[in-house]
Amino acid sequence: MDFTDSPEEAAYRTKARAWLEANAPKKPSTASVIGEEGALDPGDMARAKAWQARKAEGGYAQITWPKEWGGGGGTPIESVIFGQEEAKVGAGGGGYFQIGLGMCVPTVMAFADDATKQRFVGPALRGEEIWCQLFSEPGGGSDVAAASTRAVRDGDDWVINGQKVWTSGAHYADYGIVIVRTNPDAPKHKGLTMFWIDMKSPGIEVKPIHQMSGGSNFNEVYFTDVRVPDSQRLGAIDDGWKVSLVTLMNERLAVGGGSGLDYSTIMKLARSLQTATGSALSDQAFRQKLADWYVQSEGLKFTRFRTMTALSRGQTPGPESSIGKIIAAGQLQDLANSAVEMEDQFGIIDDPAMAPLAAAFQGGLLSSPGLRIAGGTDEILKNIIAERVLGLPGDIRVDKDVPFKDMPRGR
Amino acid sequence: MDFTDSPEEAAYRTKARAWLEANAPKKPSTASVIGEEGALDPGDMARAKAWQARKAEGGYAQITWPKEWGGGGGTPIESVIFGQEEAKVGAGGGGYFQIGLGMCVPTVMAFADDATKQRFVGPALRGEEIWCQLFSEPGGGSDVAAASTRAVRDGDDWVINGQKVWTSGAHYADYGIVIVRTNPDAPKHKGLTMFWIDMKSPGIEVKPIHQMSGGSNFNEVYFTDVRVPDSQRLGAIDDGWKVSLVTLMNERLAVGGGSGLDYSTIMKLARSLQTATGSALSDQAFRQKLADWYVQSEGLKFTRFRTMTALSRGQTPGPESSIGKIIAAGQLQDLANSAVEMEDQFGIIDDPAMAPLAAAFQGGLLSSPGLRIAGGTDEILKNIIAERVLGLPGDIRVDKDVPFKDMPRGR
Amino acid sequence: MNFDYSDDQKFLKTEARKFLDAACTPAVVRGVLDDPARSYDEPLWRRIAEQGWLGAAIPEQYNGLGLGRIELCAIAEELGRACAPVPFASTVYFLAEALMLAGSDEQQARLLPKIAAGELIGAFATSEGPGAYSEAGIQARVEGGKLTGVKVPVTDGDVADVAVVLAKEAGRSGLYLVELAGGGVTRQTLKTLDPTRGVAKLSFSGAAAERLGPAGEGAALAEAVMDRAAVLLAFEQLGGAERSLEMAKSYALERYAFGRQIGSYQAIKHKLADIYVKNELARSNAYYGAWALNAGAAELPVAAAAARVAASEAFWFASKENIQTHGGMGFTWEVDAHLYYRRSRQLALVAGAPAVWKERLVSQLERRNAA
Amino acid sequence: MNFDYSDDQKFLKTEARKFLDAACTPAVVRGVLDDPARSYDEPLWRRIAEQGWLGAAIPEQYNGLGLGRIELCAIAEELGRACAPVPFASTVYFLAEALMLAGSDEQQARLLPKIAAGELIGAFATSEGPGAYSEAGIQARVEGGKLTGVKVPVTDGDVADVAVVLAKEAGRSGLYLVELAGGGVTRQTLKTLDPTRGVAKLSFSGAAAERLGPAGEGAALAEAVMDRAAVLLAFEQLGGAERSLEMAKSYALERYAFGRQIGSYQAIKHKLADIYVKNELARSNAYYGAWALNAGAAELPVAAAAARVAASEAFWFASKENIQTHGGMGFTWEVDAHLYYRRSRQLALVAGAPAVWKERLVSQLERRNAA
Repeated sequence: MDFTDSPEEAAYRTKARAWLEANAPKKPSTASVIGEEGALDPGDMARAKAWQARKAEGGYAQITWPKEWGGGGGTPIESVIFGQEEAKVGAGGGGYFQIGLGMCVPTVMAFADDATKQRFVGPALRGEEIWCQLFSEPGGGSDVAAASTRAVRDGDDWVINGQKVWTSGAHYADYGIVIVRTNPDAPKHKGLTMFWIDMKSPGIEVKPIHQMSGGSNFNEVYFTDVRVPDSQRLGAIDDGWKVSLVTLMNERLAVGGGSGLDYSTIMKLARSLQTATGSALSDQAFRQKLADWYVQSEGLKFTRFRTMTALSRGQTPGPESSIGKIIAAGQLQDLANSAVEMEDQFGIIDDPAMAPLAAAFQGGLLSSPGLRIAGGTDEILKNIIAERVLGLPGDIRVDKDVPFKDMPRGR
Repeated sequence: MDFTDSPEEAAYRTKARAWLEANAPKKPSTASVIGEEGALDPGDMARAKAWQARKAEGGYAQITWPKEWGGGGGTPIESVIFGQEEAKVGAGGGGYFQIGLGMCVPTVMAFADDATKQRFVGPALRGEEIWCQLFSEPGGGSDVAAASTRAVRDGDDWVINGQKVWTSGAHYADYGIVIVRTNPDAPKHKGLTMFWIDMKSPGIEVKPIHQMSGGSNFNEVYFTDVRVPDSQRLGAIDDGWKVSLVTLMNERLAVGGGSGLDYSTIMKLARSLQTATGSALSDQAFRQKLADWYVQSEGLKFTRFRTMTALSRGQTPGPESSIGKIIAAGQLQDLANSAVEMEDQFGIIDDPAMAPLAAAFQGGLLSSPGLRIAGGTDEILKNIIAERVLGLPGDIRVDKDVPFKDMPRGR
Repeated sequence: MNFDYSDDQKFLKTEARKFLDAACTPAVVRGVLDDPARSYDEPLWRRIAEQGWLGAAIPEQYNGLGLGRIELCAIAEELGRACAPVPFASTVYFLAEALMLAGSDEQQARLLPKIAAGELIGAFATSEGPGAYSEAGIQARVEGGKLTGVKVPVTDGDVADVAVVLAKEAGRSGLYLVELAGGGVTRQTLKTLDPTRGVAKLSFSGAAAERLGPAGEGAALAEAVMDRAAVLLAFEQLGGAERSLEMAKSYALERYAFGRQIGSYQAIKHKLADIYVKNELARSNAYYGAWALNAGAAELPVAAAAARVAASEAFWFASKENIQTHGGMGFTWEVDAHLYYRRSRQLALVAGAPAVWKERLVSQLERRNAA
Repeated sequence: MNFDYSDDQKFLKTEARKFLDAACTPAVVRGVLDDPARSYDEPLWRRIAEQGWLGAAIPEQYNGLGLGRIELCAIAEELGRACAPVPFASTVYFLAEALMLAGSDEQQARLLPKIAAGELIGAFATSEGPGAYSEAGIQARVEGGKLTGVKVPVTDGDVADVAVVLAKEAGRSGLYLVELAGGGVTRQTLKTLDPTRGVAKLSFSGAAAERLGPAGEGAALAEAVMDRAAVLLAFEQLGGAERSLEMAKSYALERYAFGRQIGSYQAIKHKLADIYVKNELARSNAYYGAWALNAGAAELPVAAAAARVAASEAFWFASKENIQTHGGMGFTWEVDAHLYYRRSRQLALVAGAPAVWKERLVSQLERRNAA
């Protein structure tokens, strides 16, 4: 039991590091995590695209993709290793392409005709075109199959009306894949169809969502009589649910994680705060909590190492990796609030110029509720663990066989 | 907002106190809480019965019952006040009669013919005869309507076969009420019938349940070809579920509670333990927890005061009183374990002669899991709060309309 | 046993709710939230003054209504429920209570009527930087009736007319009344977690300061004022916690997932039951605090600490789990859930964080136990 | 990346499980539980010795198998899973590790082969009363090679042949080897929360004591031994925690309420998911501890503390919620759930309670941070 690379891994790491040192951008994009792109300067995307193109040349854009599609023809662990080394040099920029290359394009590759694949895979890989994924809807949330955005056949076209929500990147994406309701008379899972669309099509309107944390990392996307030729259909009519499962299956293994705030950050804060009895770090109640946070953070780190070990041994890691977000999100909220309360009355101040650590904890307090929800709520993730890992029964379903139009949906 | 009696309440309290001072037993029974009777000496029940008879004479046996049935014709708050004063003089003995007078006899009074009522109500009230309630079954647990103990008609009799469980007092009870399955072809709630039975009937066997805490406060009761005349039926055939609701509705309002272990007990322990930095009471981590326990205990106490206020104003308190057990049980487990861990290595010692506070915390550690289960698990109680207090939907039921015999029951 | 609001108090409470439902709509709260230039809603403040609430607990001789503290608690509960963006706590729970606790007849006669009339906004200034303040650490100094030093943060310090300031004179702590419009005072409005309430940094350079209460007892007086405020704040927290539960409940009933109301899933049912339990414990502890405050009982320090600890925990839990129950919508600016999340932090911090109050509670228990 | 058991280690683990499934059935555990006269199962102990497990980490020159500590961790995990009623930890994690850490060649040559052969049971004696021990508080004294004092509780002290005792000589602490069969030793068997393990009070009146390791470093050595033991105990806790989850899971699948498996209710599903998450965190921290122990890394004190804290929390939670999942049945003597509840307390206390380890963890982090 150790942390060393296998000979092959070590060799690959050396090769990757050398290439990165030779090619990594001097002034990189700062959007490395999805959702972060919102607030960045205009030049950022250009930098990210340039770096993506460079990686494509080097065969590092999609390491696990087959060579004939411009991929690296490599293994998952090689992809992880490159990611680690890329993070070290801080090349960044991945955020723009994550969803397109991780979910949308693989779906196109699996269901589109050759001409379409030839047209889109290369540009996406080289970062020339950005894709977004249009699944969630206001009435749906975690229930993707509840999509009610309608597509009605009109000659060789389909006419789409409705609304999608929580779409990241919609404001800069060139293309997207969208799941729509083509047969409301069928049960919810049996009346959906998937299309790829040009985000510049007439009738598409993108509105940013204003978050309680201040930022806007997601969008609402409105469809008004948007015409899509049937040739842009992915998979069979009314078979979109199966297609969407492929999309979600391709969801990229999250070995990253963390908000930057952890036990060491709050330890720094405590050391800087003087109480009647010395530094706040000497408070025994705080020290006990600090130990718990340390054990959680390190436990997650080493859990990721175990996942990588599985990859390194050619195994496929299971959904156990979903414990990461449950712990990280809850801990961020708890830790940020503990820090704010440790500052006592002063904790209310949210001005980076004045609050300790540039108000990082106040920021964490306001963003953590989103982390507990985005990409699956705590409750959904616990269901996933209970059902897929522990093999407990699924929740009782009342929506399987009802015609979609008759399914209770609330307002 | 204060804690004072109304003039009427004060007058009643004075009267009750005077009567208690004149009549309370010198050597009382020690079984004041249900379930405690198990381990007591043989003379204890005699003392409890004598005291119960004395209370019946004074009209204090069942204060809220009408006078014609030997009750006190009083109000719920008067019953609470008498209970408080009785507790002060430590008269005890209530445990033996709680279930009979609180649940069984009221059911008899509601559904039996006059002769039966005349026969049983008085002796039960005077403590001459003790009743038990035979509802729970091994396959059932909190699901009383899942009772599968069979009763088959045979002439004027019914023949009962099956098993009941978690029956407190079955080993000393004279009579009981039992709910049995008379129609397995009907849905579960529609095939049950209620009877009263003589616990000395041939074919009834009582076995104590050995608990992990060492004690045996409950019993298994086996029925083998037990004959019960149809005249002992309470309510209509196959209408037992409705009857049982009346029984459970009569469940006595729990204004008592607590295991004797609370913040003050663990405070005493902490004061007695010396650490490298002084007494354990000076540990800041412990002090923060202590404040939480205090706030919980006092919160519960004052919640009971609010319940009594409602009674005192002639209102009926709702199921919100069920928060008491959720908090108390969880706190006992947490507090006992914190105390045991505070004793460090020594905490493993469970010998009253050696462990601090006569091993009270070790005892609490072993009994608390039962408290979290008995009388409704934490999970059941949260459902009750969610549904009856907050008005959220009930869980989806798959067992309502299926014939009982076809209902999946596991092993 | 009479451990609840009386019928009259319930009537007052119901009327207060009706008034605030109309006068303090979410739109009013958001008016302050979305406008950095505003730190409270003046029209609402005026109307609240017209209701006589500012003088509810002020004796009639000073033009107050001369009601008890329980009535004030009932009003506080409704203000918390409405997330009211007004300097009510600073003016009534802190300044007015400080005056009634320690003010001379002259000071009371001068200031209490103005408070009752809504002509005067107050503030209470103890903190000088990050971390809980301690008497030893206080840097603000008074010499010859002139105050020098910095207080930060001061809730409503940007709009207050008079602040009660904890400072030291000849090495001993005292409370001082300072007219903020007077010379030697500069105010800097601060960005905070709860933009619906105003907060400032106050810098004093020789501002006129008039002592409130005996010399050398400033820290003790400040604690006594905080005990009173803690009870009243607990009722605001309780109101906010119950409103958060109601929001979560109604969303759980109207929102569907997988063809069912999300409120039919045990994960949501039990979450809401947990909120309910914490809220009930908070209410019971708050009632005890109200009794102790109203009766001027010796138990006040313990009762106030217990009320504050329970209410802070309940509101924090209810407000964050209300957002969680709303899912993605709960994280948006448009949904009101975050207003209560923010307010729960403001109320938990304004009189000192829960950990400080837990420590105060336990040391009180030790004292009681020793006695 | 190679952060998991190797294939060989997995094979050893599988074999160990097969062996214990047959040799350490619940009946065997209950044989000790229900008989106050027995504090371990001798036949099982002999068979474990025959497996060579007692010498797994003991060098071959002392008749051990000379395997690494990772292999010992794998065995520990299976022993914890089986709730084995044997003095394995006292003999292997404490005595053998103490000897390998601080013993002279002669001491190692004399005792390690006996341990490997199963001819010698060990014990480790630090505590003298309620509360965590401190070097300053140690009362046990050694003069002229004679030990006087009381140690309580001492796990397996009632059956051990040799105890490692923390005592003071000329005012400085040291570790001492004491033959318990020798004169000047009286043992009193104690009633404990976990009757499947033996615990005694040892009273020494001039018992022969031989120093283990340098003089004056007793407390430091004791901590170093505890660090090693903590990692191995963490694997026993992990095994128990995972067994508790399996029990809860299979009951949730076979038990029906209201016509459904109770495992179909989210209250149970999410409870078990919570157990799973804690267990995974415990496993990851335990692996890091195993690496540090096996590599003799400087990170051991931090890694050991983290492993112990995570594993203690996981086993406590899993064992108590396993009972809860079983409902009334879980509270009965007949169901095995309480065996793991009891063992979770025994393992969490035997090397000092979690709070002590959290403090050790944080002071290590401070030191690392200062360095």
